[in-house]
Amino acid sequence: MSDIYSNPIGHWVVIAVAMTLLLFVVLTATAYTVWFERVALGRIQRRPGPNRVGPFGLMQLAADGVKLAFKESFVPEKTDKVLYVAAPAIAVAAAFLAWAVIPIGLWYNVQYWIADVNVGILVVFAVSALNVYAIVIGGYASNNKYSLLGGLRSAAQLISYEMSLGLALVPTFMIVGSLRLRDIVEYTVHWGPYVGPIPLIILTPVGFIIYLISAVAETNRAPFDLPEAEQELIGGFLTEYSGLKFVMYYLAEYVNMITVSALAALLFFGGWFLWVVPPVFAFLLKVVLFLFLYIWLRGTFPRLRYDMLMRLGWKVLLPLAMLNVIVTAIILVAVEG
Amino acid sequence: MPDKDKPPEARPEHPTPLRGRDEGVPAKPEGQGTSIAADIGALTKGLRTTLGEFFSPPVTLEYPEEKTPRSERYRGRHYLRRYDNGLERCIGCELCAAACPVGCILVIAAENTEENRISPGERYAKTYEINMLRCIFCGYCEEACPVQAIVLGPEYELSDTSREKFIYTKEKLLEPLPPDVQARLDAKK
Amino acid sequence: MAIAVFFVAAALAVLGGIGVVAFHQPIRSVLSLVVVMLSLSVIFLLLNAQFVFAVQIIVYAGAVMVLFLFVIALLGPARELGRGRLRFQGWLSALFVLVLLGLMWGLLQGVQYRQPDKGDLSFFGTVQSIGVGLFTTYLYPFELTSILLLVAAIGAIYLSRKRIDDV
Amino acid sequence: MSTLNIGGSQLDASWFLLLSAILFVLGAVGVLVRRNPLVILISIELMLNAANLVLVAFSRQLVNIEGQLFALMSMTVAAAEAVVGLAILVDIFRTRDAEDIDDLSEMHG
Repeated sequence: MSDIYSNPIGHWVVIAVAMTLLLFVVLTATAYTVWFERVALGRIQRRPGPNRVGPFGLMQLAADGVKLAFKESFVPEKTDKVLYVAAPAIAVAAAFLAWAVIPIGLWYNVQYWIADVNVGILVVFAVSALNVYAIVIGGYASNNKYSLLGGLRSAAQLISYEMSLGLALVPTFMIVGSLRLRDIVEYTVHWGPYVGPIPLIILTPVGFIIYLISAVAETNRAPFDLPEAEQELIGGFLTEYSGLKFVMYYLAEYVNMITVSALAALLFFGGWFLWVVPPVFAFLLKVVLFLFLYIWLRGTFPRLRYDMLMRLGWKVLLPLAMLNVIVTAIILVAVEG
Repeated sequence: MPDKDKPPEARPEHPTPLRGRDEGVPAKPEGQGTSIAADIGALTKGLRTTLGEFFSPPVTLEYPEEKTPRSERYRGRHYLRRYDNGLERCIGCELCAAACPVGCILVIAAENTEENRISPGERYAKTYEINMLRCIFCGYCEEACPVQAIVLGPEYELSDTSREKFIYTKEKLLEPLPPDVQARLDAKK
Repeated sequence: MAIAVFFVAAALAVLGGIGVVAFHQPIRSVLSLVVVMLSLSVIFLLLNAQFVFAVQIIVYAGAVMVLFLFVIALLGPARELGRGRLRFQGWLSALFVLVLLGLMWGLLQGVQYRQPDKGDLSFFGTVQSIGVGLFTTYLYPFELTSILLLVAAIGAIYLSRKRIDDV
Repeated sequence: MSTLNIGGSQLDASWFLLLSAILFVLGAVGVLVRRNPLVILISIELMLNAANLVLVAFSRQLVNIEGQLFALMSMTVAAAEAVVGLAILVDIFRTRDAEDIDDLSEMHG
């Protein structure tokens, strides 16, 4: 299987097919993530959730999608028309681009699809950094006070939490010695009789907790969903968006959620390794568990106030992440000499 | 003493004074005030609670299929009753229209004749209309009626597609009662 | 393939550069510069500079330009007034552009390339090689830049603080 | 002229330098022509980017990591410059009613 990638023509064929397939897989996964969220959130509130369209409400998203797609696609007066239309497109592009480097552990020898670059995780960060543009430009171009405030809030939030997110992963890189996502998953330890991959959360538990909190903040999810806070900002940067443009933002949010869950599974939970479970199912299982954690958090915690959010990011998570890097470095030097 | 002569301090305070930041928040118990362990404990308690709820059965009813039972005395749409021999109970006295607080009942009475006997009394209701858009379902008409001609039934799903359809005419009101209401009224006799 | 990628990216970069100068709203200028940066990052990737590519997007496009956006959003959409107090500046700059371009073209014609050092291209430009460079030979300038950043942060906080007397 | 072997295809190193020259000149024009101080700052960033491209291109040409390291340093400098420059701008716009840099000239002569 691996020589498919080394053959120049086969390489491009694989990439073209993988891109198309991945687009549909991620789209479908997103649709069912939305379904999963609505059902799980419903169960947390002791109600059944959507169960009308199709068996168990599984076709709900198709119905919603059709409804939103047939809405009138209008641009409000006095907006910056070009930017208003471009912003949701940036959101979707940024959300999907990250999947170029995420190895999804398809089968035993095909662990990556599109690209296996040696700065993989940096590419994910780079692409997710572009998310800020979608939100800020959307808020700015809407020419609406609430949109602008939502956009600015989210820009501040994303920039502050991106630092903790990046620093939380540095210990992982230091232990593994590579930024390639495949290397991180396949990191092998020789512990006495045991030789093989381990979930790296054992080695970097603090990093995982910081990653978890920052990732929730980074994807603008509850309890850090200040940019869209309905109660105070009537939907934030989304206020003026409707129809397909709204769908694009919505899609981007859920794709980002899946991306972050997939990264957590890859970086801290051994990716596609799970006993005898076939790789792709093991990977899926871990991602779904993380998605459930997301929903669980959303169903449990109230939204943070803005100053609390900033305090948590700058005064707790960032110093903790730095300390984590330093301590890990010291331990590494002590162990490896 | 006129109100304006009162000193402002003597005025009653606002019943719920506006709260400032952290004001009115119950004080944390001593000993476990700000420790991180207590905070994490609180967070995990919240997570445990929601997880418990997740695994307990839903408490909601799936409305169009399942409905909550109505009380016996529920006041829904109106019915006009008949005697067992088929005569209408309504004698066109217009007491219901007089009792109605919103004036949604229109009764136009006519004399009964020997050839055309509709109700046992002297007169009967030639026209009996209820504007359901105005009706507040207070049930005063039922109480006012001397012959128990009008009753309020259990139906509450009264939506329709045009305003005209909400003027319930006599034909519609004379529809037979739901059996359980009929049984209840029979038992009262 | 690489040639096509280069020329597409270069064309985008030049278009973005023109956009920076030509757009009237500052926000469009900022976004044009973002386009330039993204195109340049692709070119960096072509040049075996993976780490510089990532830093270009994360730091430059993701943080510095967002700061610009932030300031524009804060100050509101200011449009430039076409007032002609210094109209001759336009002509002067055209002259300057021509001279500068000519000069650079001349330089490019006469460029002599030195023979490259021996180097392993598979290791070149990776994060490891950058790290080794930064923390051994170039530790001093690296530390200097960190101090520069600290000074800049303190300066920015000092400049943008809320003055008590004029609020 | 020297060619670079990039991904199996030959690309002349001068192309990178030419692109960089064009971007640099565009940035310089922006600084000279535009009156909005924000856009002037943006143009300076454009010039810095052009310089970075030269650094990275020569780094690849000579297979020497120093060029990339210097490009990273210049990014840091650019970030610092942008932060301080924007802070000054915000301060100016807050304290004075200025539309563009012409309003900020203190000397009348």
